[in-house]
Amino acid sequence: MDITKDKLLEMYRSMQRIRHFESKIRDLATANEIPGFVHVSIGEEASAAGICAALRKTDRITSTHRGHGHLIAKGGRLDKMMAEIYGKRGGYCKGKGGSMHIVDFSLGILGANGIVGAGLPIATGSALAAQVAGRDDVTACFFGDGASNEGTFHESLNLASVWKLPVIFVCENNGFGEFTPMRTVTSVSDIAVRARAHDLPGVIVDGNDVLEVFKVASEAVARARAGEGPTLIECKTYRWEGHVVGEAAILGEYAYRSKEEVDSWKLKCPLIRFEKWCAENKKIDAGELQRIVTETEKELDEAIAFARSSELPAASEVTDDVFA
Amino acid sequence: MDITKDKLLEMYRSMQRIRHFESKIRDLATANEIPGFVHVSIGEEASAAGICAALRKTDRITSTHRGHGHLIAKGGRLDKMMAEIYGKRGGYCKGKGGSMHIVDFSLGILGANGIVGAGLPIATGSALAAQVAGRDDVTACFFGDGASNEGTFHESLNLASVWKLPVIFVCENNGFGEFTPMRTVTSVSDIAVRARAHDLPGVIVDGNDVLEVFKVASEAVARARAGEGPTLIECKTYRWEGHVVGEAAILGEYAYRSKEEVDSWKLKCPLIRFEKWCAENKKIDAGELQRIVTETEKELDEAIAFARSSELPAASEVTDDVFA
Amino acid sequence: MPQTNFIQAINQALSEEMRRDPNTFLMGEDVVLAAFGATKGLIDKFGPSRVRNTPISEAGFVGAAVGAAMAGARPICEVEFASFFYCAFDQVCNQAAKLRYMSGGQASLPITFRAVYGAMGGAAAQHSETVYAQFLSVPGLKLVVPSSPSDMKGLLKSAIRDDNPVIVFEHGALGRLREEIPEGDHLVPLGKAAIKRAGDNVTVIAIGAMVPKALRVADKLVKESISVEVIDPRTLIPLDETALLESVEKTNRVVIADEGHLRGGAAADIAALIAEQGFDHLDAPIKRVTALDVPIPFSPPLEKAAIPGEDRIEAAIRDLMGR
Amino acid sequence: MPQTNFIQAINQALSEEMRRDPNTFLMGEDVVLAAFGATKGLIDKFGPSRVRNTPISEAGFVGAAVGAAMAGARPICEVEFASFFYCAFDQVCNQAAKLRYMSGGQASLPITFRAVYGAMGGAAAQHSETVYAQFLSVPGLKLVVPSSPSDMKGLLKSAIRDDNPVIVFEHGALGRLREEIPEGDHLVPLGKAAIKRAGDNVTVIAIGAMVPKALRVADKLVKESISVEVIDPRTLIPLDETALLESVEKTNRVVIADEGHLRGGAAADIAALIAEQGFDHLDAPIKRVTALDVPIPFSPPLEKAAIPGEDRIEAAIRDLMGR
Ligand SMILES: Cc1ncc(C[n+]2csc(CCOP(=O)(O)OP(=O)(O)O)c2C)c(N)n1
Ligand SMILES: Cc1ncc(C[n+]2csc(CCOP(=O)(O)OP(=O)(O)O)c2C)c(N)n1
Ligand SMILES: [Mg+2]
Ligand SMILES: [Mg+2]
Repeated sequence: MDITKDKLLEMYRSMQRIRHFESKIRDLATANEIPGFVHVSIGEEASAAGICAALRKTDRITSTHRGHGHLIAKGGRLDKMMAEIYGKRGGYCKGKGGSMHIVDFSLGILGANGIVGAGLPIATGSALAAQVAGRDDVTACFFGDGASNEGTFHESLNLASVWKLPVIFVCENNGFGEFTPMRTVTSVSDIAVRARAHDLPGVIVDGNDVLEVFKVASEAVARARAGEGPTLIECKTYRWEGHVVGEAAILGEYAYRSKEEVDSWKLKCPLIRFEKWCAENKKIDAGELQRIVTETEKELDEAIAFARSSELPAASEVTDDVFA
Repeated sequence: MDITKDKLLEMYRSMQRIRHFESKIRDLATANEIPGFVHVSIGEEASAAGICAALRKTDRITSTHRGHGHLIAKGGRLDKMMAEIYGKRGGYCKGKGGSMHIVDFSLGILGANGIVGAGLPIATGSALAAQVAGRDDVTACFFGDGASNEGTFHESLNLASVWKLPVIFVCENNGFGEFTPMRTVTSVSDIAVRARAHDLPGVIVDGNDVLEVFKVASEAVARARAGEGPTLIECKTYRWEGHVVGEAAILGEYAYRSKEEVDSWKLKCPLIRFEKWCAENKKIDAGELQRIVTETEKELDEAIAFARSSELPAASEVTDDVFA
Repeated sequence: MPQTNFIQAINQALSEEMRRDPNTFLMGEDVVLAAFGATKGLIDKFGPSRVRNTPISEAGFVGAAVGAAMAGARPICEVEFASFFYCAFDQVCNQAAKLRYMSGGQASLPITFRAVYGAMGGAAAQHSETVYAQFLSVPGLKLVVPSSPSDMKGLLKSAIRDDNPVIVFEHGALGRLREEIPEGDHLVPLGKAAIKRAGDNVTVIAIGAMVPKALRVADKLVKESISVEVIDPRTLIPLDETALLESVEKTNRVVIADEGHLRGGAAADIAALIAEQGFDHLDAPIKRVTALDVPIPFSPPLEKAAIPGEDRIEAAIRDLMGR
Repeated sequence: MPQTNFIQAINQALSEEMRRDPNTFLMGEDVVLAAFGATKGLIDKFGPSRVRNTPISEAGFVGAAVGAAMAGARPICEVEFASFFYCAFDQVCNQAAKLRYMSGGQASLPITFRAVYGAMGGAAAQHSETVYAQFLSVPGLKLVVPSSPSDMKGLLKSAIRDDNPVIVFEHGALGRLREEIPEGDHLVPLGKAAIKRAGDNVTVIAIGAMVPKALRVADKLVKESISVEVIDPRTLIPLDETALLESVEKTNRVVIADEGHLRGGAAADIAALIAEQGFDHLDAPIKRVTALDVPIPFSPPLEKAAIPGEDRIEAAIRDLMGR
């Protein structure tokens, strides 16, 4: 599969936007400038970027509590995301949702979700709507290894398989659900194996290799769009940061995994890997990549400025938006 | 594996007791002598009898809406079951439970259950209690093909596998959930395949062959008792009657399956098959089997007499038994 | 005009609305063959893409209805017995009800849920729940509990056209009740109570299956010159507070009759409203006639004792009237 | 005596009761490392068989707690945030609550569930639910909502010893409240309300996190010679009806303060009780101070507007006193 230069640049930009955004969010939350629970996805950028690069604008995604990356990769605006996470009126949800509930319908972002496993039936239903209406839009559904132990995971895969729905189930397997290592609570070591329980293809991919993710995703999307049904893609990856920003203050550093383990994954950074690949294969020169970084820094600065200057919602707005 | 004559007789008696009981229940419900929804298991006797024959008294079972057979095979008393189904005070649950909720704690019968898929976590927990207490009791969990599409099925298998709990999951695959053919709502044709999603053995057995069921169950029970974890056993079988007694009056006869299909399964009657095997292998002579039939008829007559003569509960009893 | 029963009323509403709006589709367990009859024949009219039997996976398919609504469809989702909502509570309470608000109003979730509730004769505890009380405290849902075929048809049609998640409850023992239904596009708006019988001495606010019971009691007591007003909220959310309070203002006495439980039930919810906003009009305590606080038992005499009968409505009225 | 906070109180109760009864064991998501701190160190005391991290499978492990209880164990089952009960509603409402009754009293289900509830500062709608209202109408459950560390310890210990399914709710924003806890085997019985402050003019029935708020308001108003009685039911099921009604009999005015929603909430449940049984003692409408009927929003000023604050308790009292 030959990936166009535009696609490569798009994926790199996605990864940089995620990395920059998440790093900033971590710092802001640590400094208590942001309320609530914040989960960041540093180290997992390639799966979000690779999957979303295989989608078009009318395709849809569902996401999780750790959702910023997916939303950004699907085209989410950093300024409105940042403002939402600040709880400001200028945010995507007018401050009503926050980090775990960002939605952008115009981009097919059906939402982050605070409930583990809740996105799977929603994604399945989104694909069902496309099928009933006779449209060929595809829905990609992000979730974690932990979520694959929820019943909704299996109920969704079964339904999607029986009805041949155009949905891609993307398991970002980072080896942990909160502070619990996957191997202590999950009966299998590869989530992809579970696809067989529902007669759909299950593919394992190096989740830190954006090119591989993109290739596998493109095939799954083509299959789905052609009416051939769902695919389960397992992206093996790792989160560099804690489950939730601030956890080390409660649990201590390295309470449930070793420094060595974390460091070994930092060596597999998906961004550096991509940069190296570009250099080795002479695909994109370093200057062009650097320009993306610069642009992203600027975008992020503007997003923060936007968020800070946006107003907090007025108390009177609390009763708006319950019913249509 | 050599099966003792006592075991053979025990299994045959179980099957006869089930067949007689269920046939009578069907007739009584058709005649409106019994209130509520009644589901009978005629044609499926071998799985109940074969599995329970591999259990001992301190082992436990969970069952379903179609539970009479499992309860009988685990030693349930026909008189108290019948009285319960009549809604009488002399019934197992003093009339509070009815057909779908019969329980006998003294026999390790943790209950029929009106909620599809609800027995699986309960059985898993029962096995967990044994493990925590350091006892080697095993729990067998009956459920249908339809139930295997509930999330609780997978959540239970995963939990039992991870913790190596002493539980046997018994899927009685009769090809239908209510009036819906399994193949239209289930992504796989063998439920046993789903065991692989949770790294436990999945075995398919001819559910109308009580000897095969017993053998497979005995192995699974031995494994469980030895601390080696759960097994999923899929018994391929068929229900001769409708999903619920009285359905033909609403839907018409053969609304969702053909007469030919039903008849073909009647030829595979588990009782006749066992009788033939006894004759062919000269294991038990026909007279001895016939004596069991006669005894069962008498037991059933007495059960009905008991149920009929038992009193209805008084209105004042309605508030008893909510709290311990 | 022909007499129509509940089941037929539902079937008409579904059929008319599915014809009217091609974005609608129906899904649920056994909707094709229609265990309760309400969806019978829809498969022939609308085909297998728009009439779908689901696996027994309530969380999965209820959640799929939510996703389908977010993606522009207008699902009608049947959950057989209302007790099975328990298997999909997250999808209803934490997803369907909240996604619009959490999105700052971006999402609209036009979903109609249908389910059978209530004690229907030996269905026992796990199939006889009056589940709506547990949705009352979930902002974002609308709750509809019709008491007659005509209301059922008109309310169900309104529910399907509504852009919010609406749950329409059907009492399992009312299936045979018959009445004439107005011809044409018969719509009953959500949020309008109905005075099912006017009266002066006591207001009985009756929900669902309690309405016919209350009417029979009113019929009986009128002979003793006790004039009972029977008012049916029809939808619990939105609730026609004005109509209920006006009735109490007129009669100064109120009985609330509901098949749900006493603790935490819909009767408590309405009683609290009146105790707060109608207090000055009350001449007597607010009486509730509800199920006893026990799981609904199987045996017929126990079931009868557990759920509220006409005798208890009558006793409550007499008590308030001092007669 | 040392000051103890909520988290420590829970930890003490768990530790004491697990030591006392070898049939107890603890399970839930991340109970080993203890995200909220309450279960910290129990793994070292009781080992991995009795302190178990579960998969993220609420229906599965809550149902397993039910099965374990049926098989003779005494599980303590943690559900992190009370909103996650929605993923296991069938196991709680249709199984745990009903199995004893349906079995005619054969089964006994000694399970203690623990969960964090309430608005705790930007946790947003899906993590801030006051779920207990939805269990009120489920006969067979006991519901405990402690408002202080000492009550938490004593009630949790009683819950663990109780032979029924009991849910103990812990407000997510009360973690830092501290007080002295009596030494020794400190037990608080289920079903006894506590008069947290005696008064004559108005009764404030306050639940959970509303108790400290009500006490602060009472402190303030006493300076204006408004004497407020603050009473905490402590357990919603069983409910100490006598204590609540006696207080109303004394003061003739009542405000019910609860962080749950107005419609269908615990405040409605208690208001209905008083409107029925305490009506003759009432001089004024029953006031409820509750969350607004919206999903709990994320942004701090919105969250603050949604949940009931001291200002609203004070306003309700002043309103009743005509001041
Ligand atoms: C139903 C439910 N249960 C538990 C939680 C608490 N919780 C939030 S994130 C999380 C871990 C999820 O693990 P995984 O799915 O692997 O995603 P990751 O955090 O690793 O990205 C848990 C248990 C929740 N939000 N929802
Ligand atoms: C949670 C739930 N959903 C739906 C039902 C209604 N229902 C009762 S039995 C049944 C079919 C079950 O099929 P299966 O598990 O294959 O068992 P079988 O009836 O074939 O023995 C259904 C859908 C129920 N009781 N509980
Ligand atoms: Mg993970
Ligand atoms: Mg079946």
